[in-house]
Amino acid sequence: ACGGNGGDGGNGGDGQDTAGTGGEEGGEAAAGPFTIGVSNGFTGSEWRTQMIANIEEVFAEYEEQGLVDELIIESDDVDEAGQIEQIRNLVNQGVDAIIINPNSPDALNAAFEEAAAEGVNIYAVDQAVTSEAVRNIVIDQSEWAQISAEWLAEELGEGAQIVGVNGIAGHPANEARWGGAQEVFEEHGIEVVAQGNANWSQAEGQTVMQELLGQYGDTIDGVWAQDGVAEGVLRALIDEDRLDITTTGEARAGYLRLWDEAGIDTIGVVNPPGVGATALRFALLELQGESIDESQLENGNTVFLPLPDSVTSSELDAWLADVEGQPDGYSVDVILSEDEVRDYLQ
Amino acid sequence: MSFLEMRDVHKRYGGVRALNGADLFAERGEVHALLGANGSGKSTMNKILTGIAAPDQAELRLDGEPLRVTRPQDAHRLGIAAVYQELSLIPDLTVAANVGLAFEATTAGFLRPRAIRSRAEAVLRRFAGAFSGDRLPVDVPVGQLSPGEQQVIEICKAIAREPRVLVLDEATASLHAAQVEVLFDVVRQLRDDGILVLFTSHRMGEIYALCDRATVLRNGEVAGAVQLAETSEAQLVEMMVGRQTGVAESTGATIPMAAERQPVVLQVEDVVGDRLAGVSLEVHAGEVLGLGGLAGQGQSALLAAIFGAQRRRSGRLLLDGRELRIRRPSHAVAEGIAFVPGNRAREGLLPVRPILENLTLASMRGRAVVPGVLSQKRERAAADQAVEQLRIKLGSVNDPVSTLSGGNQQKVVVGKWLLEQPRVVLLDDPTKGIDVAAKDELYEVIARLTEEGVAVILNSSDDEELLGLSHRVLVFYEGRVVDELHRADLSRDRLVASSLQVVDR
Amino acid sequence: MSATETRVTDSGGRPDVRDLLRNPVVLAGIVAVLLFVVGNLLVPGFGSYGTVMNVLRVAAFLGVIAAGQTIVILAGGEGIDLSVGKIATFSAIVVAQVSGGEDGRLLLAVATALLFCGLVGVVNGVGVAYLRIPPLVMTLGMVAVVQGIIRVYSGGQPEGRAPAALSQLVNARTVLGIRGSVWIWLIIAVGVVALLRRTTFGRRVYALGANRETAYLSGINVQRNLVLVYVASSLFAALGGVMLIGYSGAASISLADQYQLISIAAVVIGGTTLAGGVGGYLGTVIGAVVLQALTSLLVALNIGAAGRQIVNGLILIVLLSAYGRQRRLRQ
Amino acid sequence: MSGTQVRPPQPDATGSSDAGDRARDAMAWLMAGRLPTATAFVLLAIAFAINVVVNDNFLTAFNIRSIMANALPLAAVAVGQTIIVIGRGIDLSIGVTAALASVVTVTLVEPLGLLPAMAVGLATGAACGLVNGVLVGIVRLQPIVATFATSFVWAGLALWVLPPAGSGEAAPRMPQGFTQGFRDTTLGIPNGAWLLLGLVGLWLLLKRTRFLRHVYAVGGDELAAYATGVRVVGVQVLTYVVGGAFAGLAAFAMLANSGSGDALSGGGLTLISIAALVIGGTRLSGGAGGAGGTVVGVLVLQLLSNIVVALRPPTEMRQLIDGLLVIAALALAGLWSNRRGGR
Ligand SMILES: Nc1ncnc2c1ncn2[C@@H]1O[C@H](COP(=O)(O)OP(=O)(O)OP(=O)(O)O)[C@@H](O)[C@H]1O
Ligand SMILES: Nc1ncnc2c1ncn2[C@@H]1O[C@H](COP(=O)(O)OP(=O)(O)OP(=O)(O)O)[C@@H](O)[C@H]1O
Ligand SMILES: [Mg+2]
Ligand SMILES: [Mg+2]
Repeated sequence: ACGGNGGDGGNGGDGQDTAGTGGEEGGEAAAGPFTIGVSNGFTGSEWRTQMIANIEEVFAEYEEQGLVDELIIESDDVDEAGQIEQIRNLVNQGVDAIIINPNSPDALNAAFEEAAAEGVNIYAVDQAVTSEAVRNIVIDQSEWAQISAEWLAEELGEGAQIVGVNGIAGHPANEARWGGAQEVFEEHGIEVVAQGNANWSQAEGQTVMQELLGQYGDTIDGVWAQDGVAEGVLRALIDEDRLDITTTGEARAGYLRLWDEAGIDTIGVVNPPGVGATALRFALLELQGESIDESQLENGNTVFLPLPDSVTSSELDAWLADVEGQPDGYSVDVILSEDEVRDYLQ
Repeated sequence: MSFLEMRDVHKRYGGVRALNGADLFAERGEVHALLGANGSGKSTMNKILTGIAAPDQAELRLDGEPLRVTRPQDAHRLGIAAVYQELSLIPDLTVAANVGLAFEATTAGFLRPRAIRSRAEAVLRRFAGAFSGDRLPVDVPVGQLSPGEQQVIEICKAIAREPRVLVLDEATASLHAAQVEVLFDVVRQLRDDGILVLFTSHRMGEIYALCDRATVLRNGEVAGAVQLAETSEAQLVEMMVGRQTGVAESTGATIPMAAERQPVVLQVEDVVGDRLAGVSLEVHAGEVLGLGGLAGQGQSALLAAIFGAQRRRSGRLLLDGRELRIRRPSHAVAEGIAFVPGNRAREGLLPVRPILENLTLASMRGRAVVPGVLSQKRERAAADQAVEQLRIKLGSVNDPVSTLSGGNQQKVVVGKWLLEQPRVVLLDDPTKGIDVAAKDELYEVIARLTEEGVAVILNSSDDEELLGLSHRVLVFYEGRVVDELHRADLSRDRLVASSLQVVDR
Repeated sequence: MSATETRVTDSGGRPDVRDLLRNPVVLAGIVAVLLFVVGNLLVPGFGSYGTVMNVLRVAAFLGVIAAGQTIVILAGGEGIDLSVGKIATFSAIVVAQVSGGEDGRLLLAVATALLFCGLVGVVNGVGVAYLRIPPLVMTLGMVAVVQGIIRVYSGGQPEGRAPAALSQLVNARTVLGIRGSVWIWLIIAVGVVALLRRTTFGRRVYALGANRETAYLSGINVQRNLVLVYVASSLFAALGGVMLIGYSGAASISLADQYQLISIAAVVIGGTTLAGGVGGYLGTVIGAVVLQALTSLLVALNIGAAGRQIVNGLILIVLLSAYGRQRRLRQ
Repeated sequence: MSGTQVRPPQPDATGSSDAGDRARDAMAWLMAGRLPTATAFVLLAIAFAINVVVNDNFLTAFNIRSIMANALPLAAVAVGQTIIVIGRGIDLSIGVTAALASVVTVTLVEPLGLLPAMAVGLATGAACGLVNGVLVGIVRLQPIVATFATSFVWAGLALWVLPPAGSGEAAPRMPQGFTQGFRDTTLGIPNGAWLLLGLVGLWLLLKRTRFLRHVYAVGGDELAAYATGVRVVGVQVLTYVVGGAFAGLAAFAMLANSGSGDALSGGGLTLISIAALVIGGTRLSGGAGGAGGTVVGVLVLQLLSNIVVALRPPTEMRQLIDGLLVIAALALAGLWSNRRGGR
């Protein structure tokens, strides 16, 4: 299975300035109750679990209003052949809209068009796709990465040396993030001496960091780590007694607690799993006849959601109180309210 | 200049010297025996001729031309076909497909099933008498035939290639007398057609019946090349083993008599199962009970059924009058029953494992220091004991058993049960492929077992052996016992007549 | 060493150098050393004591998980266990959730993990031995089942973490910088080698792998022993999972999934043949070190993603060609 | 003792024996690989019937088309895998081979045109197979690990050929007609179904070749086949080449489904293809089985997942149920077959 432990997200696609997509997926109002489908092609991450739980929660809200009747969730470890199958299954079950966390930016396009032709609205979350038949409701992964990269660069100052610990090599979100971060480092004169892929797994993050420490421990001043691996990276630093090396963090409960214990200074940029639930709000509003304001779209089909405030050392205590009682894998979360979503509509 | 010349053949396997400058000269239109004790290098010689084994050094000529075989296809192209000691059939393919394998009739790469089938049928027809049932099993997957029938198919496969040289390496080891006779008729015909047949067997009778000349190997070297008409059996054996023996007369002579007065150990009551149509018998302590009859009449099936290796649909087994519940071999082993199966490669050996582990497998439980924990010293001592008892020729007990010659492998299969101190021993063709001297050793072992009061049931495709060893012989036909012959009136003619008596009914 | 592993020539009992070089375990050992030496040339410092210790420390998890894999593969019949990674993950999650991070509940948690993983092994074994499902697909099916159990049990968000005592045990620095996980591995390795060579169970495992029919006809209860084999595999995977949670502190729902196929590679690189009946755990130990060293080297080499995959595959092929080869057809 | 004077036994020609023989032949015919396939068909019928009952949308045109379209990539990979498995091999890289072939094809469509690009894609699959075949047949590596190793190489090459988008340029796409044609129908039957039939036809053709006969022989007993004169090494190499070519066909089906390529796709097909062929009655130890059964096995898996979709179990139970169903299908498929190895 591809996909990763959490921070898999998407880039803004291919920069083609395709004008209005209008047509089939928006527009005409229909009477509820609606059936909603969810397609998720990777189950091996807590982030995905949280994303689905959020969708279920918001769905229940709408169910009470009598606006929706059924939520069909297709969630399994599949490649995109399998995800195409998920989409077809959902269409066949008669859904009105699909919320999908796609395994590929391009390879599902034909299936999307097939579904759109059957009158289904499609919303891609976390990872943007290139199909014009789809609305992407995502964060800008490059921007997400640049926030922590900026922080690290400022902490270390020009001329510092760092290593990067990333997710799955070749995964679009991974590439977008690392690309964004590298731009920042270049700008600030920070030298990246090596990068390793830890496949969005904390245990692998720990090993990779250990290996990098073995090779570059004497020269580096900092580590830029993605979410899903940052806790492992920090553990390795603690284990090797190298807390003098500055690292970026992640906004997850387990990390925040370790952060507190270690008493370090770092940053946790939020990548909210609530994006799925936010997309559900978009879906229902559009099903009821409203439509997205074209001028808000980037690349013709993408809504970039604002990034929530990052977790910083100064407000760590407040954040810790927030995630009290949550399991370690819990990500700091935001779901846009219906009013916030309306800002993107015409 | 001979038709086939193999000069100065050398072959080593790791530390073992299989052939050490052996020579072989044979002519067109003769049946030439290649003889020797187990492990003397006969099969290696054959394999070098057919391209399966690469010699370290050798000078080969066929029909005056230097013979270059680096793989089996070369041999086939040059008209050399072989029946190997270990079968080379593909169990899931049909008989026709097996017989035609690697020289199928095709058009543009596509098979011509009818041509392939008729070619196979033509060869099989020559062996019509060797199959049970009245139809030739052309379309049956080979794996479903009895071991003897498979052996015949193997021979058909070689003959179908219309070779100039036909190698038969212990091709009769699992054949019954009647099947052997069919084979011999065919071989004689081939010989008369000018084909050279290289014949290897440990059954002296067959050699004298079929062959003209013999080359005898000993420890990888030639011990002599003789005219059989001018050589006595004793002389031959002496050449093979390098010492004087009384092998020819000794078969069974040492088996103690008067066993029937001793108590009954095992009773079989009306056992019905696959190929068994209701068999009852009793074996006494110290008795060797032979199972006779034509090939494939259920003798092997009975042994397997007693041992729990084959399902019984009904019937009872009693040991010392106590009913046994044997549903699988482990139950039988727990009751002190031992079974030497008829197909050693498939059922008797752990080929890649050391000789030691093969020998101690069935009895290790009893030797454990603490339940489940083995002592290396005890295991080693047990293995050494079996090696000595059966005079197994080996380098080290830690070598894989697959590196032994066929006969020595067979001794390992038997040896593993001698460490178990059984009450009942079931033997299915136990001397298959064993040389004359070693056979004698095995007979002694059987004699010792009977002296100790063990009950033995023996199925053998070798009538001589059956006659020599058994106190009584039960004659089988179509899964039933149709006659019982006692030692006193046991003779070859009686046995044959009894086996065929159904014809008179 | 089992008998085949230490084959010496019969010419006097002294091991011949050439025979030694044909011994897969020795060869794997040489390759392991070479990997560090060559690595050190490419990336100065790669062969340092610290790096080697780090590799060993992490190789321990693979090594322990691959112990069960070794037993399954030795027992033959296309034996293979694709569920070890998932079972290790399951075990880690059970330890985290049952213990809730409290030292006092560590033993209970580990016992619970072993019990439930053992049950998964029973199901694998019954499927293979009694229902005659080929091991590859049986254990593949179990991957989905165990993943499903994990999702139901943890709700997709495992709670709790490793008790501090466990983390200390696994990560402890002892003499010469040797970590706790290495000691645990050493103890388990001695146990597994003894199990395979000095017990009736070990002998039966080899017998099953060498020729199941013969084993059956020699009085071995094939089906029952096969079930035991798969239970053993699950238990070692579970132990590996326990060690991993100690190492990484928090459980996540894909913690040990990566070991699914790599554990097989470790076994084969250690000279055990997939046909069964030949090989042993010592080879697997070295195989685990070799593979972990390779992973570390690839991180240290710092090449692009595509290049890294290609290099990884090519080096694996070279490693396998060195001694993972089967017998030639011609004798 | 040289006087063996036994007459050859006369086969008695009684009526009962004749009937017995016919029964034996019939049994032999069934056991010769046909019974397991028959079992797969029974499973297919059961799965079909359950679907009709529980799934209201089962017999809609859209669903039938979907099933065929979904099944095709897996079916093509599984047929290739079957041929390899019959020869006692296995290819753990076959899914990734399909991925590599698909990205090669899709990137070449623009510069070369559709048909030449497809030819190169097919050749890519075959070339991957050739490397696997050489490693297994000539270098004599154990198939599982050799192909596990090459799967990394193919994956790396796929990433190199088509790096993930993100750099702003448009990903290469297949022509519209290619994806559309896949969803159309001909004579009222979905083109996916026609292609599936074509796949079976291709197999039936192959099965009549001498090559495939030899694949069965090598899979049944490599040493025996060698001793009999079969060119074992050549057969092994060719098996993997053919398997790779089928992965190439699977790549086309993947492209038809998705419209564009993805370097990380396809890997998931490998292990499922093995489950499909086992359900279809092919023995993993080689020498028996056939791809006809495999295609049925693929459809069985497809219909099973359709059942689960229709029943809509709680999300967290989904994988558990999927896994148990697959195991149940594997067990049922084995119940009537004569799987060997192991008592
Ligand atoms: N593949 C092998 N590896 C190692 N040693 C072997 C191998 N094949 C044969 N040998 C050894 O070579 C010697 C000759 O064996 P060969 O099979 O030629 O004997 P043989 O005369 O055919 O004996 P038998 O009558 O028992 O069949 C034996 O000592 C045997 O152990
Ligand atoms: N035609 C057959 N179909 C199925 N099984 C068979 C067939 N022939 C033999 N067998 C099995 O093979 C074994 C040997 O059978 P049986 O006892 O009849 O042969 P046999 O007397 O030893 O003959 P042979 O000399 O040919 O070995 C038995 O276990 C039997 O079930
Ligand atoms: Mg021989
Ligand atoms: Mg017999």
